[in-house]
This record gives sequence, structure tokens and C-alpha cells, in this order.
Amino acid sequence: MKMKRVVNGCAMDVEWREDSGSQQFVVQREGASAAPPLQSADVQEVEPGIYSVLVEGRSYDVRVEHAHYGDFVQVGPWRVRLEAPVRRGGSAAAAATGPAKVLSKMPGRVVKMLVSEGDAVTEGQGLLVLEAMKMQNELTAPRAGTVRGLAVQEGDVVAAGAMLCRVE
Amino acid sequence: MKMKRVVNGCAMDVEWREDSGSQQFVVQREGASAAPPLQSADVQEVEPGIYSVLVEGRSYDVRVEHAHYGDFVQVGPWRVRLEAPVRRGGSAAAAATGPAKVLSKMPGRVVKMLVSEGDAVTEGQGLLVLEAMKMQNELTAPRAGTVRGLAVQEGDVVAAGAMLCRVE
Amino acid sequence: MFTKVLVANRGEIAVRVMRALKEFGIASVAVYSDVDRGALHVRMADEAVAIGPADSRESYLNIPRVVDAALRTGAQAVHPGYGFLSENAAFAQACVDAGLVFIGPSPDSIRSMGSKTAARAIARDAGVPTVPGAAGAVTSLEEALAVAAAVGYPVLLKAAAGGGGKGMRLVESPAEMEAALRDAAGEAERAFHDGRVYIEKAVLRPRHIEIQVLGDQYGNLIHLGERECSLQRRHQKVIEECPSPLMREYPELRQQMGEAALRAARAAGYYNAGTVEFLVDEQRNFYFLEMNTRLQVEHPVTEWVTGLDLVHEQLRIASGERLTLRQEDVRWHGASLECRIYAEDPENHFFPSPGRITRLERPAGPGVRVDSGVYLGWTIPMEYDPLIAKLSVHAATRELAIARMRSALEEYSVDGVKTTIGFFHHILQDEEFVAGRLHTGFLADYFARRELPPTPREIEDVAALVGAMEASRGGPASGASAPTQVRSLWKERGRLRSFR
Amino acid sequence: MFTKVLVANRGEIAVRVMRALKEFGIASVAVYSDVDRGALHVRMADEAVAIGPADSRESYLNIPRVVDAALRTGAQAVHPGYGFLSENAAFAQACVDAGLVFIGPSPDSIRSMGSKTAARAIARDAGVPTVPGAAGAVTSLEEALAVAAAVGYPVLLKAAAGGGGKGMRLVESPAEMEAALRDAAGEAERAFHDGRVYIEKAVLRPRHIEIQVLGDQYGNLIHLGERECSLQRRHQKVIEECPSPLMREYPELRQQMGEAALRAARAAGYYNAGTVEFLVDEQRNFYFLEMNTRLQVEHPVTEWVTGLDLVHEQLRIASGERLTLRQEDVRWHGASLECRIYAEDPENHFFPSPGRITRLERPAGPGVRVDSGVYLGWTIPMEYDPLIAKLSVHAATRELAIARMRSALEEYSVDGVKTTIGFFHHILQDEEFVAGRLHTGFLADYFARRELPPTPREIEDVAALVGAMEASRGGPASGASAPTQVRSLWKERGRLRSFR
Repeated sequence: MKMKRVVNGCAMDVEWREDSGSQQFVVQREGASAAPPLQSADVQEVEPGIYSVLVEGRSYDVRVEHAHYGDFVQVGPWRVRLEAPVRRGGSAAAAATGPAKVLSKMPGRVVKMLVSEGDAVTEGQGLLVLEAMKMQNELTAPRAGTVRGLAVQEGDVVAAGAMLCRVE
Repeated sequence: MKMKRVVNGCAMDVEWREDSGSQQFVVQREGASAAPPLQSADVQEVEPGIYSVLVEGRSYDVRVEHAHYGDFVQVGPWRVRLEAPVRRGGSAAAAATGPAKVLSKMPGRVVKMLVSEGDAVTEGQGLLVLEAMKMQNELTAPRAGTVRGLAVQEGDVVAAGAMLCRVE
Repeated sequence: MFTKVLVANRGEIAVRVMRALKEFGIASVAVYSDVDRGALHVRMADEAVAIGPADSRESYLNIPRVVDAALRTGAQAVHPGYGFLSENAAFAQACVDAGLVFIGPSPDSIRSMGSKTAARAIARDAGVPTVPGAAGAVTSLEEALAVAAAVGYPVLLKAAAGGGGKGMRLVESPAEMEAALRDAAGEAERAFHDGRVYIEKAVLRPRHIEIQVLGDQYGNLIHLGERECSLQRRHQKVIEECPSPLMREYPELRQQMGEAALRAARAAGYYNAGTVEFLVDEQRNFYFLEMNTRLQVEHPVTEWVTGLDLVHEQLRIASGERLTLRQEDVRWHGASLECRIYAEDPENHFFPSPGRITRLERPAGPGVRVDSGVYLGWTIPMEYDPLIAKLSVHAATRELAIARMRSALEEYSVDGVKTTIGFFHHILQDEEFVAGRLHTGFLADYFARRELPPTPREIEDVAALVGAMEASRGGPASGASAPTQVRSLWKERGRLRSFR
Repeated sequence: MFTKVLVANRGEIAVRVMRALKEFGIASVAVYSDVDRGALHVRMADEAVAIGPADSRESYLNIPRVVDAALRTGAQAVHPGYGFLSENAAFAQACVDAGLVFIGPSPDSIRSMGSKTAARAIARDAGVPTVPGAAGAVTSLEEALAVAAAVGYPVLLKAAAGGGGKGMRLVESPAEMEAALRDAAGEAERAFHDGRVYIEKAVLRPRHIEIQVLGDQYGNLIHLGERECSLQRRHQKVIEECPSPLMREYPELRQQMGEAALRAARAAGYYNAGTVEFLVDEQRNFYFLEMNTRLQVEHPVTEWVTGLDLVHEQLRIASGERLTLRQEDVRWHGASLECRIYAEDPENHFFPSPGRITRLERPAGPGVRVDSGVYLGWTIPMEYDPLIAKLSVHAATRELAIARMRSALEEYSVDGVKTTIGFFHHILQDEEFVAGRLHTGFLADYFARRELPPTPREIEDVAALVGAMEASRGGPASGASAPTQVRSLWKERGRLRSFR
């Protein structure tokens, strides 16, 4: 099997084959010129999403977390961010220039609106204040533009990742 | 809803109705003449198979276990055996007189056969020796009769609940 | 001893108190708000009473409802935990008036120590050093400027009624005073319904060290030594320890500060468990800061090193027993640390991260203690404090305690919410921390200077392999690119091997 | 200190040793058999080496494979845990010969204490009382009958080479001797490949009390007090505690037995951690039983009361450090109990119950320690010891420790295998146990006399309700009878209410 993964922001090609129970695998970092070593791994899923991995005798306890704030692989004390590869020319590039979505980073209650639909805002200007767990957080405009599609009002409870408005 | 349950060997009729979030319920023991009290319960499944139950203000942490050795309800420190009601004239009655199955009570390895197919045995006579976790256990004939359908031999590994033979 | 006690709290502290009640054979009554119906403290209690909606002003802070719950269930006493109503003199008084024992000090002690200005006056009169500053709350900008000029800048503005960093502002020059005063008063008003603010000289790079005291209702008072709580973010403690690294160098300080704490507590007529907080400057001068008239979050580190159970002691004292322990019986063994595991994102200004716990594994083994208020599958509500659990350890030395804590943090995993677990793991490897050079600005410095070690290549390789294997099976993190897009690495390496 | 250590064991003790290694910054190497590939000790290790099939004779008991694993991974030392090769002098010798440090006593000490007859002779020569009996193994029925007649019936037959109750038989009259001798020798042969058996006078209703000793390689030896291990089934300990309830009444006994243990250990040239086991009769005479030349399963209770970490001490001693602790530094605080949580059915002669753990919740909080070798989802193999975990507690008094243990047992839940959790919960409510009237026949008496309290009606009601609700949703325990079969209880009670 072959697969591209983005690990801690670095694209990697992973190739592995089953070899009588254990896996032979190679990981090539994008842009790296040196040939990566062929390694032998024994990967056991001991619980759903939890793996015991032996690589050349070294033992790693690996735990995959899929959460609303992203996908992570915890390898012992190391926390590694995992992403699927972004298609070239896809939304990542568009996001920098197109309308910016303002998403809630956490579940919370909207305790104060600082702008109204159609307001012009500068980058970094406060849009609204969310409160969760006795802490208030001001969400700011990711770019200059006009507030559109304002989806919340004071007192609303929003989920993590909820769209609050766009700045166009 | 109404349902029959056998709790610690005692058949009980349970009836309950949803009443704005909490349950009104009645439990009648089979053969009891006194009218059972109507009680109010708030039953919340906090995790699959784990319930927080409030009955008239008293809090019970309830945990249902379904295992190969039976169904149990753990209520705080109390462990209660739970069975579905046996149909009248069903297999329970038949078991006392018909062929008796000899089942393995635990996973283990057959370390010694004490009888052969077709042997006549008396009640309590040793049939075979199972070993698990460094402990040997002799399985005995539940009744007098003839050994039939012997399904294992020395060295076999058997699962809990596996049919080992019948005594007819 | 009591036969039934209501615990007027939630989360880990309610669970911790209920464990002690059970050990004493005392029935426990939980109170809960609508979002806490399935909370661990409700599940652990013998009885539970609903007291209102999620908003704590309508439930956990609602005095009549809590008192009513105690009376209706026949509880003889109320344990307030920490936070919520624990330092509310009106609540303590309401309990007493209703014939309930308040498991804590007298309403009078709470009242006198609850006002920071009054507490400072009590301490000063008892001969306990305090930070130079105004005797009472300032009433005008002019007065504030005059006091600041007299004690010298920088100065701190503090809420007279509160704690936890709310209403606190550092003022470095007269020009900043007006805005700071307005902000501090506003925040204090919102947090404590009391906008009064007082001024103190700002102690630079101070340690925050507190003394645990314990007293019975017959005037016997002892101290159980110190806890160093200098590691704070937003004036909230995150790591606490005993002994303080300072006491290792200057052991006489424990006795000096202990005696000062006892003078302050005695002046307030204090009984039950309480904590006297001090600032300690770089010359090891210590200044009375405030008294917390309740059990502290971080009491486990004192329990580890003294071998005492503070909630057991609280129950004995509240039921009228005399202290059997004398000051000379108190001994300190080894070293203990506590990390507060919060549902917060330490990489993003400790942003709260409420949500559902989808996986939970807790550390165990020798010298490891977890005080937790959550369980697998529980949704941490957004309405309350983000404390998930307190992880504390004990070992022979501070070095071993740090090593034990690091191991325990590695064993700890909570999925579904962000936590401070990884943050602590980094902190405990920090040279300054390991050297014990602590002060309340430590974390700000740390974030500015820290360089996280790069993830080793072998770790990334393992992560990439597992991530790829999971994605290839259509796991949640798939979005796999088509196999043809990836070049064969075997071919490139010219290592075409035959695989069985 | 070492930089890499191989742990020649599995289960909870391998995990416990690895935790200590990590705290010392030492890399750990696990060994595992085929069925243990996913075991917790493999997951926790830094490196792991497969050493053979499930049958422990081909893996965990295979000396060349274990030594080879240590050499190949570059480990400098081997920790044997308990059981398996831990008391095998040939293994200790093989380690030494391969240039590896064996973390334990010298091969010579193991050898001399490994033979029970030789150990008894050493003890006797050192002035430590032993149970009257034959000086060596008996070689004929005639000799056995003569010895038994000399010391008086009842007598005990014991395997010269082994422990753990294997090859042990009580003989109450000459008529029973022949069969008992044959059985004991056969069992000893199978268990230890050594059929030799010796005879001792049977001490009636004895307590089993052992003394923990600790010595360095320079002749310094101290004892860490006793553990009472009288609660046994099939000669296997199930509950251990410190202090022994006997020592509360007769505190001088600790010193007397401690000194006797040190004499025996000194005579064997003993170093590292070891345990001297005694029988104590009803007149408080104590008799040397045997010496266990390794860490004991129940070492946590000693760690709780002394505040020491025995594995840390083992590592220090093995690496050549001197004991820094003197006898007068050892102090005992509070009381500790340990319950061994086995995958067994206590209601059915402690039948083993291997299987997959489908749900797991472990107790936590102050004074609670869990040493576990399993995890949620792990299938406990049928090939090894059924010990799942050791639950130990510490509190100020034995009464509070018992209460704390009961609470902890209530918090503990393991589904998918039967366990001894509920059994312990009952035992800890037993009057005789609470009174501390312990002896090695306690459990046999207990099973004969105990009357389990009937399940309260309210508990059955709740169980019936939850069971019925679950079944009504088609849960696994359904097999629901048709609704029409059940009479309406509302109608019968004449309480037709209107429900919204």
C-alpha cells in the first residue's frame, strides 16, 4: 500500500507491505533527497485506534485521536498532528484571498456582539465575545472586509467549529 | 411498557411509563400478595450499559454486564443476576431428565481425558481435566449415563461454554 | 460524627469529599444543576437533589436552594468544597441559621478574612508582615496616585472582595493608573458584585507560598507546612508542590512562615482547614497576601507529605472533635507535586475546551494519585471551571517526584477535549523548573523562552505509518490520495525485494 | 546507575518495574511470549523482544532466550520480578556469567535459601526458631512416619524446592501418610522438577507474618517491618496488610521478628530485597518458614507505610550503591491493605476466568493505588497467573484503611471476566476480619460460616427496572416476553393515573 500523509505539516509518502505478519515500510519526506531507510514494523491494533508498534525492536504505544479540533497521533509523549494531503490549487490557496469564515474555536455562549451585518471591519478587529468555562474570548476578524452572513446573536450557544459569520 | 424479568432467581413483573422525563414504575414479585408501591425513577444512560438512576432522591450507579457467564446488574456494591423469564414447559424442565450437556466453564487446555466415547459413568465421576492459569480443574458428570459426542481430546484448547460431551 | 452530609459543590472536589464521607460511614447528598444530572458526583452520591439550571447563579450559587436541599434530605452538615459558596459568609450563616453545621470556619472568620483589606489589617495587627500599600480600598484616582507614589511603582490594584486574579492590574506608572483603576473596578464589580479596589506595592518576581493551617473549635491551631504555588497563568495556579524548593535551601523559613500563618489565623478566630497565602520576595521576605477560608484545590500535596487526610480532619473538627495532632507530631516526608489537568488548549492562550470525553486512560502505580470529576463518555459542560482532574505524585525527592510526574503524564490520555497534559510534560523538562527557580512570572517567561524539542524523525515515521494504515482502511482520517499518485519508494531506493 | 535494564517478567510486576526504571531514566526492555505481543508491559517498554510461544517453559522460563534478549539489546542488568525465574539460582548465575547484573541477591544466596531444608538449617544455625521437623528431605515412608511420630501429629509435608503451596499436604494420622507423601512428591516433581519433600509439625491456626529485609552488597542489612499475609486460599495470599493486627497488641514483636529475619538473612550473605516468612502460633511464638529471595507481590503495603520505593532501592543496591537508610531511620505510618484482584470466580472454588476485558474502571483518589497489568480490551491469556491487579490502600488506621478499601472496591469494575472484587468487599465486612483475628485457616472458616446479606428489595427493584428497560430496547439481555403476558400493575393497584 502507498499513501500520502501530512505529518506535523510535512508531506510524507508512506509505503508498506505485509511480510508474514509484520510490515516493511518506507517513509519519504517531501523534498528530501536522501533515500529513506526500509524499516520493519510490527503493528498491532490493541484497542480501536490504539496501536502497539514495534520497529526494529523499539516499542511505541500509538494512539490516534480524531477530534473536532483535528487528527492527532500520540506516540508515547509525542503528539503529532496528522492531516490528509491538500489537493493542489484547492481551497487552501483560495482561503487566503476569498471570503474568510469565522468559526467558533470552542463551544460557548455569545455574551457580546461587537459588529452587525454589513459592518466594515479591519483585520484583527473584535467581532464578538464568546464565553465558556468562566472565560471570555474575543473573536477577531481574520482579514479586513465586510461582515456577512452573521449567524448568531447575543445569548446563543454555539458548538465548536460552528460558522459565526464571513468576512468578505 | 411491561416486562417480566428474573432477578436473583425471582420472577418479577416490571411496568413503567414515561412521565415528562422521569419514569413511574412498579415492580411486582411473583407470588407476592401485597400491592407494590408506585415509584418515581429518573434513569439516565450515562455510557452504553451504565445508568445513573435516581429513585425518590436516592442515587444508584447501575452497570449492566453481559458476559458469557451470564447477565448481571451491578447496583453500587450489589451484584444482581438477571435472566430472561423461562417459558413454561421449556428446556429447563427437560434438562433435568434428558441428555445433559457438559460445557466448559472456562477457557482452558484439556490436559487429561478420564473417559472415552461410550463409557458408562456415574453422577459426579470425573470426565476430563482442564487447565487454565496454572490451575487444573476436573469436570464431572452431571448425572449417571453414557458418554456421547465427545468433542475434545488431550491437548485441545477449548473456549468458555464449549460443548465437551453429553451424558445420556 | 454526622450521619448525612450535603456536598454543596460539583466536579472533582465533590467526588473527593464524598469519598471521605463514605470512609467515615456518612451518607452523602449531591446537588446538581440541569447539565450535571449525569455528573460523576451525582453518580457517587447516596442521594441527589436537583437545584436549578446550568447557570450557577441559579443553582450552585443559590443559597436558599442549597440550604433547602440539605434540610429536605435531613443532612446535618454541609461541605462547601472550594469555589462556589465556599467563602461566602452569608452561606455559612444561612447554614448555621438553618441548624446545619457548616464544614469550615465560622461565618465571622469568613467575613473578616473575606475582605482583603480587613484581612490585611488583621494580619498587620497580629504582627504578620504585609505588602506596603493602602490601608483600605481607594475611593478616588487622586488617592490611588498618592498611595502609589508613597509605596513606589510598580503597584498592583486588587479587588477587595475577591480572588483568583479577577480585578487585578499591574500599574507601572502614574499615566496607567486611571485606565487600570476603571478596568479593575469594573471586573471586580462583575465578578464579585463589589467594585472596591485596593493598592499594594508590586513585589517583583515573587514566589507564591501558602501555609496550610488546621484548627479545632477549642482554640488549638497547627500548621501543616507550605505549598509552593508560584506557577500560575492568569493568576490561576497550575502546578503546586511541597516542600517549596526554597525551603530546601532555607529550612527555617517553614517554621517562620508557619508561625506567622498561625498568628493570622488565631487573630481571625479561625478553625477548620484554611490557608494563609504569602508572597515571598527574592530576599526571602514574606508578606501576608490573603487567607483562603476553605479547603484548597491543591490540598493533596500536603496530604502526600504529611500523611494526613485533610477532609477527614475537616469532618472531625466540624463535628466538634478536638485536634489530636500537636504541632510537633507533624512531619514532612519526601516531595509531592500536583498538576491541574484542565480542559484547555495551552497552545492557544489556555482557550477552554469543553466537550465529550471519547477516550480516557488514567495513570496509576506507586506514588500516583488522581482526583477526577469526569468519566469516559461524560460531556464536560461549558458552564463551569475547566478542571478535569488533579494529578499528584509523591516520591522521596523533588527530582524523583518530577520524574514520576512525567511518567504519569505520559500514561494519562484524554481524547475529545484539549488538555494541559502535554504542556505539563514540557514544563517538567524545563531547566529552570527542575532547578526550582520559581516565581509568579515564571510561565510568562517560559512561554517567551521555551523551545520545544523537535519531534524525532523516528516518531514521525511511526505516526505516518499508523496514520497511513488507518486511512487505508477508511478510518476517519482518510481522505487518502489515490495509490497511483504516490511513487513507489521501493523502486526509488532500488531495493526491490520479494515479499511473501 | 544502569542505562538499560531487561525485565524478565510480564503482567503487573513488569509494569511496576518499568515505571521505576523510567523514573530513574533507565530504558526498559520487555520480553514477551506469542500471546503477550499486545500485553501492557510490551506497550510500556522502550524495547521488546519476542522470546517464544505461550508455554512459559519455552519463553518466560527459558534461561538462554532471556539472557540472549538482554545481551542483544545491550541491557546491563535484568530484573526478574517475582515468579518465573526470579528465584532460580541457575538464572541468576547465567546472568552473572553473561556479564549482566542480576537485580536480586547473589546466586549463592538464592541457592542456599532456595532449598527449604537448607534454609531451615541456616536459620536454625543463626538462632532463628524453626518449626520442629526433619532436618532434611525424607527418603522413605518409614522415615516420614518416624519423624511425624517424633514431632507429633498433625504434620505438614512440604516440597523442598518450592513454594506457593505446591506439594504441600496436611497429614493428621499415620494412615494418611502414604497417599499424602505420594501426592506431595508428585506435585512437587511436576511443579519444580524436584520431588523431594520434608516434614514439619503443623502449627495450628498460625498467622503467616513476613519481614521485609533490604541489604546492600557491603553487609548493611535493615528490615522494613512486617506484612501479615494470613488470608490465603490454596496457600496463595489474597489480602496482605501492614501493620499486622497482632503488632498493634504486641508492638515488641516487630522488633523481635525483624531481628530474627536479619539474622537469617545475614547468615545467607543476603543482599537486595528479600522476605523472611514466619509462622506465628497462638502463643506468639514465631518460626522461620522460608525466605523469598526476590521482591514480593505484596511489597506495596510496605511501601505505603514506610514511604520507601522498594524497586528504587533494588536498583540502587544492584548498581552498587550503599544503603543510605539506617534501621533507626525506618518509620511506619498508618495502615495499609492490599487485595489481589484475580480473574477467578470466588463463588466457584476460585475457578480461573481468563477472557477479554470488555469494561474497566479503576478506583482512584487519596490513599488508593492500583498496580495493574491489564487494559480495556486486553484478553487475559489462559496460560499464566490470573492476577489482574493489586489494589492497595493507605490510611491513618486499620479501620479507615478497611473503609477506604471497601470504597475502592466499589469503584472498581471489570467486565468480561469474573473477578475477586465482590468477594473482597464481603470479606472486608466480616466481623472476624475487622477484629483482626486472622490465621491461615481464616478463609476456610469464613466460607463455612459466612452468610451473605440478602440483596435489599430496593436494589432488586432498580435492577429489575434497568434490566427491563434495556431489554425493551432490544438489548443483549432481551428475550422479552410479549407485553400482553404481563398484567398491568397499575390496574391491579387501582392507581390509574394520567400520564402526560
